[in-house]
Amino acid sequence: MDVFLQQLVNGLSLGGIYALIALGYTMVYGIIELINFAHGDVYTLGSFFALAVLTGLGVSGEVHGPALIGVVLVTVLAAMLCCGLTGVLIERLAYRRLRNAPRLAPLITAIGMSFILENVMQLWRGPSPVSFPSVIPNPIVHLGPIDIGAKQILVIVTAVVMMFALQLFIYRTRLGKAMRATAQDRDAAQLMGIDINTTIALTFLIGSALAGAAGFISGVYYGTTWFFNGFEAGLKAFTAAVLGGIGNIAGAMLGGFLIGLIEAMATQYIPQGAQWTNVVVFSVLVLVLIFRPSGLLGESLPEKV
Amino acid sequence: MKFGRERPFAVLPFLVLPLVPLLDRNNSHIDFLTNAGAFILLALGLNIVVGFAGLLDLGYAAFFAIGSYSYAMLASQQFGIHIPFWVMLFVASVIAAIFGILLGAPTLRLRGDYLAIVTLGFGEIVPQTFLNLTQYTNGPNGISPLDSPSLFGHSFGFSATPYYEVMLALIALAVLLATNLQSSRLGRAWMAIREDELAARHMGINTTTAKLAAFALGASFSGLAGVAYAAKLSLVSPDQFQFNVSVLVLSMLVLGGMGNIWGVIVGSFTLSFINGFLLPQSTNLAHSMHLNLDFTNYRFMLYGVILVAMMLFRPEGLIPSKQRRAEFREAKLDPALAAEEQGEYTLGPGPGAGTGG
Amino acid sequence: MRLGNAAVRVLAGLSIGVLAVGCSSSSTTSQSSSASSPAAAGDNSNASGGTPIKIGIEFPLSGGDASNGIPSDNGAKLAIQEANKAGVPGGFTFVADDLDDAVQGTHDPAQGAQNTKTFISDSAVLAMIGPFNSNVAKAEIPLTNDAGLAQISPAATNPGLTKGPDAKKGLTHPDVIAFFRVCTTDDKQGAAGATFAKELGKKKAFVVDDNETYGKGLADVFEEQFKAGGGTVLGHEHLNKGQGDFKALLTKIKSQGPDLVFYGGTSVTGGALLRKQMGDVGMSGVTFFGGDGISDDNFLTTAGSSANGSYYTLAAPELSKLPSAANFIKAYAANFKDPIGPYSANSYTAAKIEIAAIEAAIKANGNKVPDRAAVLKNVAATHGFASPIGTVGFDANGDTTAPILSLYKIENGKAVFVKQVNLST
Amino acid sequence: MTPLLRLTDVRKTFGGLVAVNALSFEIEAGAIVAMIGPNGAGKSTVFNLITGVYEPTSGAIDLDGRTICGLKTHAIAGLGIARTFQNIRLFAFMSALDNVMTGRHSRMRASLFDSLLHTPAQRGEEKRVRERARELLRFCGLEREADDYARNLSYGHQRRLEIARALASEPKLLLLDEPAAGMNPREKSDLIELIRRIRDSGVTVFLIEHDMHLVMNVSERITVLDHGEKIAEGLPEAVRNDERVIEAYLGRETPAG
Repeated sequence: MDVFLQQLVNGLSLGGIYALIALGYTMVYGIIELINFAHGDVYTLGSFFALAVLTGLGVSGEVHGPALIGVVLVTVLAAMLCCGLTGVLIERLAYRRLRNAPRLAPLITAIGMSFILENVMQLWRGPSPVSFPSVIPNPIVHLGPIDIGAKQILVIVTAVVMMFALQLFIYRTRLGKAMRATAQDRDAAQLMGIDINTTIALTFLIGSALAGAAGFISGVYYGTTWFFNGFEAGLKAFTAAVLGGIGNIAGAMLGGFLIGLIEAMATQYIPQGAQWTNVVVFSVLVLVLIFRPSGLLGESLPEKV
Repeated sequence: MKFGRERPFAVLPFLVLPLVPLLDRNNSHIDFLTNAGAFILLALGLNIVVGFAGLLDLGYAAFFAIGSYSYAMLASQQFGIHIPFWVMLFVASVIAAIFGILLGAPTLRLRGDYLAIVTLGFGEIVPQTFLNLTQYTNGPNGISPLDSPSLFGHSFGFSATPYYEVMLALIALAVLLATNLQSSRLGRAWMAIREDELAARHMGINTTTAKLAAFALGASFSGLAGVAYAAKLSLVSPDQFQFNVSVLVLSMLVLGGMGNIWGVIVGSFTLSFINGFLLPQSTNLAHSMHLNLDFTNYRFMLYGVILVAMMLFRPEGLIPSKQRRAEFREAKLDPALAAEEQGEYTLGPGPGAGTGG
Repeated sequence: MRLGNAAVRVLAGLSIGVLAVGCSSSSTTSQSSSASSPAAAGDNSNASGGTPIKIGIEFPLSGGDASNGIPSDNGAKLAIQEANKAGVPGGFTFVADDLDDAVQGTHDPAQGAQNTKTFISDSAVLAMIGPFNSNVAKAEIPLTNDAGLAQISPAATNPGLTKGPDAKKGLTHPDVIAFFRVCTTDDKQGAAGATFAKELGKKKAFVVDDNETYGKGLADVFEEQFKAGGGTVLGHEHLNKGQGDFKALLTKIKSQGPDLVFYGGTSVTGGALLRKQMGDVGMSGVTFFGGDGISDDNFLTTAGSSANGSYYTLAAPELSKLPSAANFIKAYAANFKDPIGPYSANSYTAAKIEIAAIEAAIKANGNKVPDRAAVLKNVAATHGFASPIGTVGFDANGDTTAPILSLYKIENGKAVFVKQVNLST
Repeated sequence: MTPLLRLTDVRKTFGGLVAVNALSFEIEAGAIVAMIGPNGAGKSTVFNLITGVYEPTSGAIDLDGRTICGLKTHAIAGLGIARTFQNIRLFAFMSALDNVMTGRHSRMRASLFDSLLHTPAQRGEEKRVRERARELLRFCGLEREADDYARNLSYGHQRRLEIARALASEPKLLLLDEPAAGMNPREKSDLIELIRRIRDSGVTVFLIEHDMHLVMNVSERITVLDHGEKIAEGLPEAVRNDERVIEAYLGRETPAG
């Protein structure tokens, strides 16, 4: 039982990272029905941006006291901004022209962008994992039989907070309403005076900024980053988004946590489970798509026939 | 497609190319051409799925793996089974086709981009499973050596030439079959599905069966390529079949022109040439000039740039099929069509493409 | 029109393209190939003004694995430079022909096999050095065996390459082996690891590997030997490629209460992160033990302070403790910017052995280019060969007769030499 | 005698919305029958129910006395029901000839292996189908457009091509969904003549149309639908004077004429 609870914590903190990435996936899919394949790589890019900022600030280890808040804020905001702009740039360069092209054309460019980003990062920071300063102290909290690191709590809390913030943004602000309108019916939204290009760019800005935040958090959490991280993390985050119901903000978070839990539990309870986690996760993806393509939280977008 | 008149021209390369080993005695060149041939075979197979039927398959390397592993398990010391190479060509293509159907049957009703992701997932599962099932596959070590094919009692050995000739023959077969398919009842059905799935159903086309056929045939080509490639290399290992192989083959299609058999061949050869020849040679040149440049490191950048640039500027490929060019060009220019294009997710144009309004 | 014109254009293009490939490629290699065809070499051998004899070198030279490949490549090149400086019998010149087996930053068996075939088809290549990695060697051994091309690996440590029931399966010439190595094999390394672990007083080990040829082979031997020595192995898990979060796995391991975690694999494939995260799940007190795969900087930088207290074995002697290596270390530093690697000296030694074998064969052939068989025979007969890594020779399987292993402990972010054993029998 | 098509108490709901309710009618073989009704009356839904795009929520649809409820669209097409679409759905980037040949799909026998190997049987069939397709193009007045992409045809020609494509399957019943929409008077009179020739060739025609002139001119029986329910049925003359029909139309806008 103790082990189960501990794995619950492990799964949730792993899932928190997926959830943060999945939020961006689901937003973009929700609005232009594009699987932004490069999103996972924007997440990795976020960790590299954050690393560059930390290096610039001269941070190489843990930071304490008020300086910690300053360092974290500066780094996160810088990573979010850089990633957000990268996302907007990607949309502008690779997707916008294809908005009316045959459905899968932008998916193919998305895969292309993913490869380009990966290669750029490889050329930038080399092909091996790069170590990342731990920045945030990681005292272990003992909750009965379970150990929770401060960073694990940070990951989980960030994912939940971001989810609620995003929900509020989308349902409570004018820009959010514009996004929803665009998602529902692009032409009608345009007729109502919504600037479609700006709205879609905004979606990419926010989604990619979230990936940037996730990149920083994962760098701090794992103490390392690697140019190829985004491929698998992105794929799993997409699985999470599909599991939760793509286009659904809460679903993305739920899906992220579930995928994290599935991985942790598969590791624990399948004999020699560690080597099967990917197979299990991708099997879940296949099964969900076959049996419940609309995902757990159903579908939030009207079917466009 | 009226192919009859052009057939003599289509036959020409298959008369000339077998003579290449006589002209170029360098084994590594022939070896390179043989590998390029394996990818042409893969590209021709994927073209059936993506180009003809308009289904995006991102896990195509899985079928390549299944073909290769079939040969490795049934024609080596691994289990002491030694089925002849020629029989295995057939057996492995059938096995691959069966897996194609197993994967396709439950997933083909999914929307196109979901299908792409399911196939991607499958592409991740298959090599990982081959890696994990150590007791059957030797896990990371892979299976090696594999039986060398033989013809009339002569073993192929390590010279690339016989593999090259076999590869040419397989490509010729694949081109013939693909051309036949294109101008047949099934080929028209695929085209119709790509253009307007609902209307296709009203023509009495069982879209599920037709798509399954595309999946199975595409997979079987890949199985053939897998056997030939594994036999030539005398080795399979799970890391030969990663996602980037699927993307590489897709890039070949996008570069050459989806749906056009000759375009696909040219696209495939071009990329293999760049990959296997141009980049390493440029790197060698750079090294000989004491420049610390490794062009092979830019390989994946190249795939990426091809995918993006082609889709943006020449989506029909370098050598397009006439139909595909029209689809991409005119569909993009027609705002009325764009508005209608909401519900369908194939690689073809959306419903009612261009005819409404 | 239809397909017609397009098809014709394509075909024309294709055939021209292929011809162009044929022509251009034959022209690019014409300098070397004219010299390399056996007839030409035979004719020129008397007037041999620096006729090149090639030694094929095959390592991962790009990407993440380059940090392994390049120092080894340099070692071999150093030996070749020295040989040319000293003068080759018959007036020949040795040429290092090095090829890269890394694809996208990682060693690749298919690429290795390809490179090997390139060497085999170039008759100027009389011997080959490499590869670095065992799975690459696995793909290459049948090829060099068939061609009778002597191949010495400085670092491929998987025992199954030369020993065991599968080693000779499917070789064209199972009786005339062509693959040799100057490194100590993982069965010795794994066994030494198990012995060292016991000496450290460890009784309950949990084994993890990266599911690659090297790592899994090492881990399997460790498990077997540790058990044979009376220890308990609580479990054996394999990592997924590209995985970064090992907390779930470590929680599972922790729940079984091991006093040692043995890791078979490299730092990059998970070793460094595994060690780092042991601290996160409250396992920093458990000893982490690995093979030479974690003997690199990446382990130290990625695992950071958590790396301290880890042990690893190296399937090579500690050079600084070997008087015979002093000159080599000096010469290396004088010639190359890249830092010396754990297998640089092995690679240097491999090249030395091949050079000696070729030179002897040249002399035996009346100062003409010898054939590969003569070179192979000389390599196989190597014994008592003085080298920076001590006196080496090959046994009947092609393995070194002087398997030397060293043990290191990481203290204060640095690898500290602990002890060395020679397992020669 | 069994009617060719019989709908019995058919009901179709989408969520809470009732699209078609308690609809029953019969079509005799060899007839030209029309269905009219204001916009949104559920006419196209009826076509979609007959062709298996939707399954009825309740009720029965029989073709030649055998139920076709629950069959897939392609199977229903195979049984002899062909249709055209309200917003033309041609295979835009296939030639007119290929469109018609595709329409022939369900009457062709070539198997996967025939298609792969181009067996003599397959080649013979292709040849016959191609000839038949050319005949049909001629029948619909499109012989000169055979090699053009469908999308490059004029609007009227596209409408006719849809008909040719539908006829290629040798249907018993042809469903025409607003075949005259967007046509000029000249094209309309040609269409009337074409519909009659189709019926004379032995195909039963069932059409949805807004153009009252065309409907009254060509149809032998008319069914009127409003709010998913049948409000009148009978000969054109009777329907024209039916009070409920007039009310249904006048209550809203007058149908385009």
